[in-house]
Amino acid sequence: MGIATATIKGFWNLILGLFTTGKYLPRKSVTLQYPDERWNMPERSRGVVVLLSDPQTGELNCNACQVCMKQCPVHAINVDQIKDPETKKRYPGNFTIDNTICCFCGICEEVCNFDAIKLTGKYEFSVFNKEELIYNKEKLQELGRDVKYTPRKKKKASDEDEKTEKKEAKPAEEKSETKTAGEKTESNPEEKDS
Amino acid sequence: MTKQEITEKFKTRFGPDLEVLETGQPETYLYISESRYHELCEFAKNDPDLDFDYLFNFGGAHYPEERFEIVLCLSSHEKRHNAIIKVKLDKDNPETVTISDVWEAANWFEREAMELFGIKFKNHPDPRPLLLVEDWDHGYPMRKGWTGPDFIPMPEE
Amino acid sequence: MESATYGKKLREEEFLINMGPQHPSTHGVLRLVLKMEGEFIRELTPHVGYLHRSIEKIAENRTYNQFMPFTDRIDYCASMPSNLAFAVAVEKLAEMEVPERAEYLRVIMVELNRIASHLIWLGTMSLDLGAVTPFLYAFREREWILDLFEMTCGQRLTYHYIRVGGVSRDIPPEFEKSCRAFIKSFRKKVDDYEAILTENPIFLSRTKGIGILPLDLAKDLGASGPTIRGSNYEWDIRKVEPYSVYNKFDFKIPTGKNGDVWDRYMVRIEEFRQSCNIVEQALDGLPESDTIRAKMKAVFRPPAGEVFSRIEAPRGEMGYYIVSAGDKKPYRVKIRTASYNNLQCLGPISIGLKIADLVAIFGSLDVILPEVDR
Amino acid sequence: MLEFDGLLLNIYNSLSLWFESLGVPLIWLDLLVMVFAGAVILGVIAVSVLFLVWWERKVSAHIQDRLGPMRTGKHGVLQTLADGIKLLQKEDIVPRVADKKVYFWAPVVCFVTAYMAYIVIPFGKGLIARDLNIGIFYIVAITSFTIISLLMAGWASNNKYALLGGMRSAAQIVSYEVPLTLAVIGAVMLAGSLSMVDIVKAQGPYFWRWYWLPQILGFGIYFVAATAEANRTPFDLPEAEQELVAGFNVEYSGMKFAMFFLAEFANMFTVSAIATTLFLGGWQPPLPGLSFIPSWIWFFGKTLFLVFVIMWFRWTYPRLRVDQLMGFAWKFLLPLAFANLFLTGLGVYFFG
Repeated sequence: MGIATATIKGFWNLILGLFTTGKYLPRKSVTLQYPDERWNMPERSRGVVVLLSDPQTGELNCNACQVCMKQCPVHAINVDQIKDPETKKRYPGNFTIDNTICCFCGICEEVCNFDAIKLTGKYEFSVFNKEELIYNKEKLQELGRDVKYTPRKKKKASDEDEKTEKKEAKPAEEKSETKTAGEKTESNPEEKDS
Repeated sequence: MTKQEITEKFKTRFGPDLEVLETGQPETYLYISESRYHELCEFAKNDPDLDFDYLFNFGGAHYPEERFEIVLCLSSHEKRHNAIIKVKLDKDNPETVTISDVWEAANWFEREAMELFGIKFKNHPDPRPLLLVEDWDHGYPMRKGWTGPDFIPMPEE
Repeated sequence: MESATYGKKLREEEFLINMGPQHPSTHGVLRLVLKMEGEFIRELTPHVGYLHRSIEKIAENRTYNQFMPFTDRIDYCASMPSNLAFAVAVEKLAEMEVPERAEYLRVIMVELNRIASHLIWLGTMSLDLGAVTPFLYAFREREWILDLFEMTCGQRLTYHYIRVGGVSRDIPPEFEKSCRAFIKSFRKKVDDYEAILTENPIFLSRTKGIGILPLDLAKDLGASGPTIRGSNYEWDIRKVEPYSVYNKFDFKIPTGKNGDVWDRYMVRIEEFRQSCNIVEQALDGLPESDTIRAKMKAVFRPPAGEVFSRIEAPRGEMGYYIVSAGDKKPYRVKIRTASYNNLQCLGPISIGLKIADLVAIFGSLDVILPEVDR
Repeated sequence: MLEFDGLLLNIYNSLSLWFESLGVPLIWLDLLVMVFAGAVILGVIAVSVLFLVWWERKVSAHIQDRLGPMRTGKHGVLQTLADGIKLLQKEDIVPRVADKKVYFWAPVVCFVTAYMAYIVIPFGKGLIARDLNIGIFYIVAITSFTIISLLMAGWASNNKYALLGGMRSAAQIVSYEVPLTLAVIGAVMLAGSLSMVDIVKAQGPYFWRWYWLPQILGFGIYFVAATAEANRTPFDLPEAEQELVAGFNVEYSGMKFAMFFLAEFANMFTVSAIATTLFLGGWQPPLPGLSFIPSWIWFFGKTLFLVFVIMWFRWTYPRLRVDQLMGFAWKFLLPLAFANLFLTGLGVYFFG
């Protein structure tokens, strides 16, 4: 009798499998038709790195402290520091990010004290020539032109100069408060189940 | 067994060849002389109180001025205690015996240490390279001070 | 072509077959040299190292914080546990207190990542056995988990979320609702997977009694995680040496009976449910607090010394042995990964079986190659 | 209105009258008709395969909560055509160590056998290329040729994976041929004829009189064995993707690969069409009142339903192992098929 019950049980389970897959047959698809439809990137997305500019003046926030360059785990960032002899202000002479080796870890954004660098939700940056992936200052500024950000507290101007290494500390806490990853996030995932 | 008990157990058996390392860690740290290394491994595995049947981790380390080291992280499935056994090896010609006859798991670990550190394991059943490319000829990459193609050491400040 | 002479005995020979590095079912770049006699495997030699990136050497040339993104790449299907393993080791070394909220967040993320990792395993294993649909179903559910991760830390694969001393960011406000909804729907999905596979006679015949891993061998080879639990041994670091806040949660350690492919399958299926329980408990008990990362000096220098620590990653135990010279970068990092030892089980248990069984066994061991090669 | 039955016969009759009046021997007309039928069948195969490939992709996609091809044409209906054109353009690679002649002929043999089987399939009332009086016997004979082509492909590629795939397919198809034939015999005994048309006619237009009911066992055996014959999951061992990469056709590229692909889908259609003919009443409507719908629509509807079930199998089940596959054929299906044959014989003797 064992064989008969086993056969019937096996047969039943085969049918059950068919029903399970058949159940999904009439359901709505969960995929997106990519180039036509796109998903909203969450606020915190870590994509292409850009340089932020002051919305009023249009100048780069970066003062070439080189913290990001030193902290970058893959040495993808290269910054030249230029000091204006008159105003004593520092600014980046050349700022390149090598996107071929950038690992989008977000450390540069975290260590930056001046809201100068940010990882954005951009993810399409394929090119035909590898060299085009090395972004220079102009390109980074251009990309960061319309990126919205919440400026953090201004530091005392005197602080800024020596603050090369001391950053690191104020990493996450401040940011999570300022950036309320609100509306822009994923379309409600619950809908997918229906 | 507690840390003290494990240390005592090893000490009574190996006495002078053993050097206990005082660390703040909850695990036992021991140095054993190279000559009694294999014996200690067998003892650690077969002694019913110690019962280290699980070679959890095994690796080399290089201290260029002093020595090579191999480090065994042992664990016991039944007794649920751990110990770290370390062996000092000669700095110029690191050589020891294999323990893959004690724990089968040591086989690949030793192969790895062999090609990355250049530590020789006598009587190893299968001394082929494991991770590096077949025609690797740039020395032993995990040794301190090693340089090779495309290797960028961290900039010192 | 010369025709065979009549009456001449046909030549029989064992032949070598090179499975991988490019083969659909080697899950990456494993190369197996098989000595075959017809369909039977007589000898099996794994060749690894195609993904060797010398992460241990990289670690010696990076600060502790800089090395964190590299841990993502050790096991890229389960980056959160890889992060956690390193963070736990460094915290043990530096005797650091982690804020409780961060610990809870870590548990939530790691358990969600365990589900995601097991989903990849489920998909690829059923794909290896010829069932394509569970693969797509598994990735459908995994997508939701990745959405959760993305809204928290901004990445879908290499999270770099768990840091030394805590986590990088707090969860966004909508996380909890979405996460609970996911857990609720996922429990039903697990039943679906079971309906397709568990009792299916074809699946049973392919997995029951195949690739039996004896407990002695598993212990000797250092197998861990679901591989050793499938061989009927209750061994889970979350229970044995509770790290983080795992001692506060109530969960079971599923074990198999015989150690065959089916047992390892059932262990992981059951772990889906247990992980769901843990995530729900962690969400319930999530303490309200603003600190999610311990205060650290600007340049983090742990005291000189050495440390040994391990956690339960989805594939088994992931452990670190770190030697610190009191410098800002580690002196030596030895990474112990679960797949490294689990892969060694493949040879002994698949000799004498067929090539189709090898594929099933390899799928059930859930080996991921970047973890082996590091 | 949409029936071709009388129409084709009328055309043939008037043509034969015209040929007679011209004094041309009728053999030429028959030859002409044959060529015409051959061309039409080629068209049917091409269209049905194009459709089936698209349909398979759609079925799999929707089972898996996807959409499948969506770009070429509405819902991607032209996707297969685009793929076919792409395959046509592809470089035809022949491995240096391959046995060139055999390598070349294997896909041809494979496709020709699949093609030849279509000749005796009654697509509708009067829509049959050649109503052989040994129709079903002919099909059983012809489909066996597939083994040779797969074996040829596996051997000639000079690739170990391909060889394993070829050997597996030979073993598999030979084994499943036996229960398949025995299951077919059950229906043949009930109908008392080997002609496909006669078998259909013997079943009559009432769906409970079709042979699936008295031959429920035979139908099941036939369907399982046919799935194996068509190399479909759970019996797709010869091309087991995850074990043998692609099995016998691993070295094939371009149009040769397309021919194997074409043949696979053509075979799937053939086995479903035979199942429809033998067990589901062929072109006949389930009730006489429904005969206002043209017969070929009934035929294609039933066949496509069976094809859908085969596809459904594929996207649900894992694959069997090679020894289990053989064991299943010889230890389970074969005794069952004999039992079925015996019961049918008893039934025919007592009630027939």
